[in-house]
Amino acid sequence: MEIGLNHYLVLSTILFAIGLVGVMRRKNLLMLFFATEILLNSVNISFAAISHYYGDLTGQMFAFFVIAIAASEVAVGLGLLIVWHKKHNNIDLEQMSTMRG
Amino acid sequence: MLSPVNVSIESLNLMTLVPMLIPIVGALLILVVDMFKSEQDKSMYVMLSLLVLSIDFAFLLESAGIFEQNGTVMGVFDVMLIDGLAILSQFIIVGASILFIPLALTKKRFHEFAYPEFFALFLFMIAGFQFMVATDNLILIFVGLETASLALYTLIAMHNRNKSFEAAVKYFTMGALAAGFYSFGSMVFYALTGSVEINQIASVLAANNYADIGFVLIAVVFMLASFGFKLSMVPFHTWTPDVYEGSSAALAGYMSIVPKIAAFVVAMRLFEFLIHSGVVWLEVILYIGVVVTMTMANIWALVQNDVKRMLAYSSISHAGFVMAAILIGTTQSNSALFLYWILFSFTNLGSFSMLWISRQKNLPKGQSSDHSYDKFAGLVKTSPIAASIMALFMLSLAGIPPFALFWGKMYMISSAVTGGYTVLALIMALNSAVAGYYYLKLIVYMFMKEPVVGLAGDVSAVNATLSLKTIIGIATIGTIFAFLALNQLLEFVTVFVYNSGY
Amino acid sequence: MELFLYTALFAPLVGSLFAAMFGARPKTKIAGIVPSIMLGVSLISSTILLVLVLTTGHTVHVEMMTWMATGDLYIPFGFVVDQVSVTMMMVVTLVSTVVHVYAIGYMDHDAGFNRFFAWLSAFVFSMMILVMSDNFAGLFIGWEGVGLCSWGLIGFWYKKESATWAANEAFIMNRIADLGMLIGIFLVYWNTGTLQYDGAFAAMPGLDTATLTWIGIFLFVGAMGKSAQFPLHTWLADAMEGPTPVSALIHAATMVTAGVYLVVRSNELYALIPNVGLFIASLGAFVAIFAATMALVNRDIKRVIAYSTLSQLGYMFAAAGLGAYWVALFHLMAHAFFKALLFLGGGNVMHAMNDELDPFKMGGLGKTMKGTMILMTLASVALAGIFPLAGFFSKDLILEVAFIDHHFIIYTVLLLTAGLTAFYSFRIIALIFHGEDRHTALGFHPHEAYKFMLWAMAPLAVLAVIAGALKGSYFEMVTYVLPATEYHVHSATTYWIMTIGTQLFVIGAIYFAYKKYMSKDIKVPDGTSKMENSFAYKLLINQYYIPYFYEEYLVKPYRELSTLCWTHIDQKVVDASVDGIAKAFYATGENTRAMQSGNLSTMLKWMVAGTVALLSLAVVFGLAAKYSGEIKLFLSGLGV
Amino acid sequence: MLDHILSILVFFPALAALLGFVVHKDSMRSYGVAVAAIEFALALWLWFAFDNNVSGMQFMETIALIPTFGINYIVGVDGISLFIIILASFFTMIGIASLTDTKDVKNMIITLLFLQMTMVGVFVALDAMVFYVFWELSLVPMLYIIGAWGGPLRIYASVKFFLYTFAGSLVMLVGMLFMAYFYYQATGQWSFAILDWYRLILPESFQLWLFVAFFIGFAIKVPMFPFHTWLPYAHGQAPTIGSVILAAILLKMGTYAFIRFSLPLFPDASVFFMFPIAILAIIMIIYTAMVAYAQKDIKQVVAYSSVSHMGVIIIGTFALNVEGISGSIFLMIAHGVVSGALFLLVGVIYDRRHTKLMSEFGGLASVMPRFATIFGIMMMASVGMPLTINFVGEFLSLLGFYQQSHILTLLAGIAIIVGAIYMLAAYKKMFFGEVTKEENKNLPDVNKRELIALVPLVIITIWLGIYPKPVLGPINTSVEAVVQLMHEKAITEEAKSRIPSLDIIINKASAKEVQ
Amino acid sequence: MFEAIAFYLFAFLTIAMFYITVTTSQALYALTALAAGMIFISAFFFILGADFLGAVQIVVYSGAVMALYAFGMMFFDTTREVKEKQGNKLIIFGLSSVAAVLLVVIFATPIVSDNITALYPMTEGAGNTQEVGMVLFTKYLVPFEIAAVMLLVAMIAGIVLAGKKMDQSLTLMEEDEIRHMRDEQNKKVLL
Repeated sequence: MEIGLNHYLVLSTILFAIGLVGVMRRKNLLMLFFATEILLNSVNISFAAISHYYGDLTGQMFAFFVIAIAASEVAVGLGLLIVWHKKHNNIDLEQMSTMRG
Repeated sequence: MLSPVNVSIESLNLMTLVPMLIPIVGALLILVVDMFKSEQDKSMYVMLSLLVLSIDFAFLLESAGIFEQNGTVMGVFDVMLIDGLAILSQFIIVGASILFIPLALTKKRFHEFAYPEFFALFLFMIAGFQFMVATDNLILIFVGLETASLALYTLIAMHNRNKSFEAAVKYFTMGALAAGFYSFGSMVFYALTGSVEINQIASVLAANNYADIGFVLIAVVFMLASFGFKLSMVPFHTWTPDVYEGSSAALAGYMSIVPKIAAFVVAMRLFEFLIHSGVVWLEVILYIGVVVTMTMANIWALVQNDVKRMLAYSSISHAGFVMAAILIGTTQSNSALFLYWILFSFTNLGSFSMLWISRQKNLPKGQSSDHSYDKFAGLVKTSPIAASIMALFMLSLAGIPPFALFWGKMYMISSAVTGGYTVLALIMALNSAVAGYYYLKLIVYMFMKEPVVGLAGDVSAVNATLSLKTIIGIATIGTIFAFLALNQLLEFVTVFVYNSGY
Repeated sequence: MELFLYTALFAPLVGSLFAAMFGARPKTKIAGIVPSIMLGVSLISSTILLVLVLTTGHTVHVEMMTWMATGDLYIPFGFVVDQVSVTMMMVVTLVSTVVHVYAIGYMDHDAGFNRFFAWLSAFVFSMMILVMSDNFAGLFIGWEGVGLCSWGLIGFWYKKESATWAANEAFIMNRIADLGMLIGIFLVYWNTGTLQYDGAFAAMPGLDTATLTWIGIFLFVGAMGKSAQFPLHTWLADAMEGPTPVSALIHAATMVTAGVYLVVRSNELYALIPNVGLFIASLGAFVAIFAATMALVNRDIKRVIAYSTLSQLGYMFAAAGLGAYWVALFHLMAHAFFKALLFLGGGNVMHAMNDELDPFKMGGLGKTMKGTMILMTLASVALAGIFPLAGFFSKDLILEVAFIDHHFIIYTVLLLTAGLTAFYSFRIIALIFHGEDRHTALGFHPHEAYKFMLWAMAPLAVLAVIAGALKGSYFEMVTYVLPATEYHVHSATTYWIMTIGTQLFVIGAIYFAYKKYMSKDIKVPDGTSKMENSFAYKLLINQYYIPYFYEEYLVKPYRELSTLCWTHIDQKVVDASVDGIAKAFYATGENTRAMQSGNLSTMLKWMVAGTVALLSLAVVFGLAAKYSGEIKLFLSGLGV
Repeated sequence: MLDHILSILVFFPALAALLGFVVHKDSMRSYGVAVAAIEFALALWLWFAFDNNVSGMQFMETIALIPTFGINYIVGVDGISLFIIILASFFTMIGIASLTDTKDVKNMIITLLFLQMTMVGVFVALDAMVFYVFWELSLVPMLYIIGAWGGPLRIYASVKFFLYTFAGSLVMLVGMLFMAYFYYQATGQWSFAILDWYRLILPESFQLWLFVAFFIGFAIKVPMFPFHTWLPYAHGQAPTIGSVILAAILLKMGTYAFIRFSLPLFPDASVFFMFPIAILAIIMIIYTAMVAYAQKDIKQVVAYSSVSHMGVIIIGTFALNVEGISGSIFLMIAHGVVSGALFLLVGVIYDRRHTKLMSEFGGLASVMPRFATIFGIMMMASVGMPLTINFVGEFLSLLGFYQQSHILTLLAGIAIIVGAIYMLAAYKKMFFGEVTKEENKNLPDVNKRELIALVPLVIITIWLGIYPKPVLGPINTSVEAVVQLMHEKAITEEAKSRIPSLDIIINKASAKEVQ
Repeated sequence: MFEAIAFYLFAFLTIAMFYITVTTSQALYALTALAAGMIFISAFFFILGADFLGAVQIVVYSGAVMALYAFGMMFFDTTREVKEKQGNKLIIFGLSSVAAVLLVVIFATPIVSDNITALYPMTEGAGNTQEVGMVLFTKYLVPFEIAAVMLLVAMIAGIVLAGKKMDQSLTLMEEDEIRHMRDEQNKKVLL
């Protein structure tokens, strides 16, 4: 039972799908952000795997930058949430539909 | 063991980095200035930013000159790619930024401009966009995109009122999802070709004769989704109206131009080789996407009650219109894209600035939103010049000749005709007619209705200062007299696009 | 000679414009006198031209200026005075001079006096153009011009609904015919390359019969309208709403004969297409009796005279259709005199009776209006064709023509009509002037017209009496241009039997009329008598239900269809479809804007949904591409 | 100066309009009249300097605009456009002169002057893109005029007017771009110059498509059935001056464009579509005449009558021979004069009573005799009475088309009947009968200012009806050139035979002279 | 064999963890599960020989990001059960499972890897960290620096957004209010 690239890709895809579920399902913004982390992480697995199987470092580079990006996003996202929370005392996205149409 | 790397400084072409470094240095300078003496007046920062951007613009002219002589330049381990597209789009990015930044000098005080960080973030954002367009490396594109986006989210939120937070959060969340899509798409490309550089991807795919078309398509799908988000293609557009409404009018105008041109350039780099390689699927999908985006956005714009939201939908529609250039993929169409966008930036920035100078702090009774149509009712009675200028921008957006945008539309439709997309050309043309309705609606309000009783007098220039008026003046002149500069512009753009191989 | 030509032509225009200057002002005598004088001038000029033509046989042909010239088309304002047109000019100027003078008196009390003369002189001018033009286009100018003036004059009393209605009816019906005329002109132009009479007629023998037939038919359609031939005849009776001098001039003497003039003028054409000629003749004969029957029972003096005019026009067409153009023209001339006289007399009566037109309400007017009675009787005798008055020479000649050409049916019809003519003419004479005085009881106090009006009528009376005597010289003159067919019954016996028989028949009819309508039992009919309830009477009094038919089946449907076109088609189909497109767009917007619910979760779902949709398409396409070979095989297996 | 007279004609009003912003409100009308009079004088000078014997373009000017893409500012005038230009300047002049007290009169006059620029621009443009620029730009002032000074439904009407024509002309724009692309393919050069395009012979199938594209743009402008429904609203709601200019000049753009573009560019397609278009035109003539008859509003009657008459113009245009085309151009001018005058007349009565419903009137002939007379003259001109200006045009148009089809001409000729029906009915309702309404009893007759506007129109109506030669001559010269061009360019047998060659005509003419 | 067992084990664990993350209604559980999932993912990195990446993953995610989130959770007080209104679950799961199935179907087929040349091949004998460093500071020097800028941007953004100055909105205040506020502040400074 050799574990090939496809195994990792499929795993990555499943995780990505779970992330999508989270993105669509979560109404609590904090937990929604968790789901976006899952999305990025799932891709990282693939990058690492491809990098491994092709013997090429670019994939790891990409994963590395993805991690950096994910971290930055967390900072900004949390900043936004804090501002919102200060004004509204909740982080429920259902409360967030003053603009529509 | 790893062998040591020998690189000569000359081969790095560090000059290619200069246009991006200038804003970064400028931003750091602003931060440093603030560190030494805080609570300075915003005008100082505005002028500082303006200076930095002007220097940037000058360097762009320099690199344009180099491009004309030497053609495309790669730099810094071939990560940087300074070709015609990069230069043209940087011109638009920096140019529009120069036009935008004086809009901070409003008469009324708004929260974001009280921060020196606002200007620093703004300059960082410009640098991010510049990196995004000046490379064909998916990693750098991603990093540049995120740098710019994160800054932009913050700029929106810094307006500091409920709607702007809401806008920022929405934009941010969807942006995060789009970032997920982008990385997934890149991953598939990487899996397919072992490379994250677009030209490398293209050559590997061509060498493989597109054997894994299924994989290619999946990569394209995720890329489409991600750039569809940036370019607000239907159905990835849903953030646009809300974000535009939530942010300040000036920033909304800016957002309708600069992030999109950056995304267009990347989309051009990424999708056109696929279309040219005969990926029919992409052609079909883009065709549908262009038509649906144009049409649906127009239709939604029809039913808006707020001018800014209307303009938001209208810029979605314009983006869809311009997306056709990527579908057509000829030199003419790509030139048309830049031409269109240059002309569009004048007009659209002008019209958003008109909203900006009429921005009140508190809504009077009977006015449902910041820029509801009612607010502009009978404007010609109270302020004929403001009404005329606004009408001018609307006519230009609608594509009435001889105002700026008409020429862009004309050239774009012509490129569709020339490229063999006659039906598309017709759809594009007729969409302009549908769009005519909502632009007219504002004109109707301004010129043909009586002022709404109860709204407080003339609000057309409550927020006006000399610098805002200057920007509007520039936009007006640009809109009216575009046709005089058109020949040179067209030649310039065509040469740059053609010499970049598009 | 050109000077006389232009004088004859433009003098009425000068008079018209002069009167028009006073158009909006209160009545001025001068506005009536100057046009009358100008017409006198025109009459004199015409006479001089007549003399010239008569003596030298020369014709005057001038081209005033270019009218329309484009491409191959060249239409000048050209005028010709030849034997035919000079006859018409004489008739027109003479009758109109008389009518003008008469009208000064007749319109004395009318507020629109000045306007009346402006219109009336304008009419004469148009008529002069019509008869003098040397090309079809010029003819058409006059043709439309007289139509316009007729419209203005019928509707002269514009406050009366019936008058304006009649004016419009006349105009529109004439327009229908004018279309035919126009098409005829087009045909002439495209086939002969010119609209000049000489050129066109010269080219016609070279054309094929079918084309010529079409030309003949379309030109005749034009003539039918102006001359009120069936089925375009209804306007003429309604046109009697206009002032009586108008009826005398336009609807008896001149305009209505324009159709006959056209046929006569185009004799070279109609000579080539005898079948059309026969049709014209038959229609003429039919109209003659058709109109005469309607005249039998009508209770409106002017209408009776109008039907009589119609009937006589039928005679003229019968003659013209049979190729006896000079006869037709001769009858036209003679008829103009006595019919105008009759109308003017009728006008006197009307005046006397305060515009009452029902002869049953008159009776015994002869006592107070002797002059009028004499003139009208004279005219009626002439109309009836009693020797030696004008009608005898002209009308009996037509009967002879029909007989000689062996068109016995036409002959019989025309003969019968002659009897009817005599009957209805004297029916009204008897009812008006003779018998019991029925008017006093109704509160009328009739008086004779102004003297000068009677004197003005005198020349007509004289001509009505003596016109027949001019037959010889007239024949000589017009046969310069018209086919000089002399009509002589081969055997003298037959001729005498015919002539005397006809005379007796006519006299019998007159006698019968007198007998029936001079009796003391005549009462104002109240719709109870047996005769009035008979089918025949109803048919006739309702003009064979033709106006009813037009109203019910043409006018009303047109009006309804118009309204339908507007309210249903234009608004509900054409416009609604345009608006519908706009509304569809708008409604799509309204219905789908819910997509933008403002809810972040929904937005995210849209993004994912979009991606999934693209994915599915990609997979479908990918699979299709991968298995394209198999799919093709499968499809070919299915026979696609 | 004569070298640039066309540019002066185009941009002088615009410049004057810009300066007009400075002029004080109360003096604005005088300023407007003065400017329009100067413009009119310039137009007359143009006529004076115009060489009647030249069939081609005169006073041409060329300025490079976007040479890279073949767009240049090229203007010129020939017999076809000359008189419409004069008419445009004339109507602007009398329009401003007859302007009654209006609110925001300053804005109105400035708008009118801008409108004049676009109108003149359309007719002098010899570059398709310049033509398009003015064509579209003319919508804007008109939109404003209708929308700001119109009746209760003005916004609906103005927006409909704008969008409808805008949509149509966008299709036309695609056609133009296609045409330029063909030129590019044929010569390797981009060009939008009409005269360049004339030299292009297109395959028939392309002609058909391009013809349709242009047709949609023009047909909506004309407006042809079934694209006409914007017109009654526009007219019905527009202020008098708006209707006058709209009817007199703006509608002519469509028919003018047919002659300038469709015929010479696509001779075979013109022949191919001749009958379908003629049938549309006939429907337009009869159907709209019927609709006009059903109207209750006098202005709507005149509006629909415009549509009906435009049908005759179309018929004449698609006669494709010299007589028909000359006739249709003449009829454009004639219809401009007559319908312009009729709208002015309606405006006169509207100013007095503020209603246009015919049922509100009746018996006006006795109250306002002068008004009734002028109305009567114009009505008769409208129904095509000979010796009025309209007749010449209608006669020639129908005469021309008769060569192509007899039956259709007969049907088209119904125009003269149905035209009489609605016009006379309307006239009867308005002017005849007793004065029934108390308000109508003391209406003042036309005053001096109105007479200043109306009398010249009456004079022109009759003068050109009697002596059309000064106008018809130059038209004829240019039309002959167009027809000859079409004949030479035609590629199908049918087209060659349908479009007469001018050589034959010349031969005939010389033969005539020999005789 | 070891690799296979490890793969399946960690695959199961990550899927389970992430599944808990997106489904649980306890924010604390979700956070914990996410953190655990992250660590399991780093296990894949180690399996795949990307040691440096694995380390970064643990440090950045489980260290920095999780700390941030934990802080956020405390701030937002979401440690108790989170009530979320759920709309149409069918759409969510439908869309995700369709996406997943489609992708899995495609990814189950092997990729044609002809013509693929490793641009930055792994060097025998060099540690992963060394390799990464080599590439990162040559080829990806620019992105690396930009990432630094990005982090700076994120930092500024975080500071600005969470800062105290955001509490009072100049955008919403009238001019005189702002002036008043400024005066108050100046007074405080003077005092």
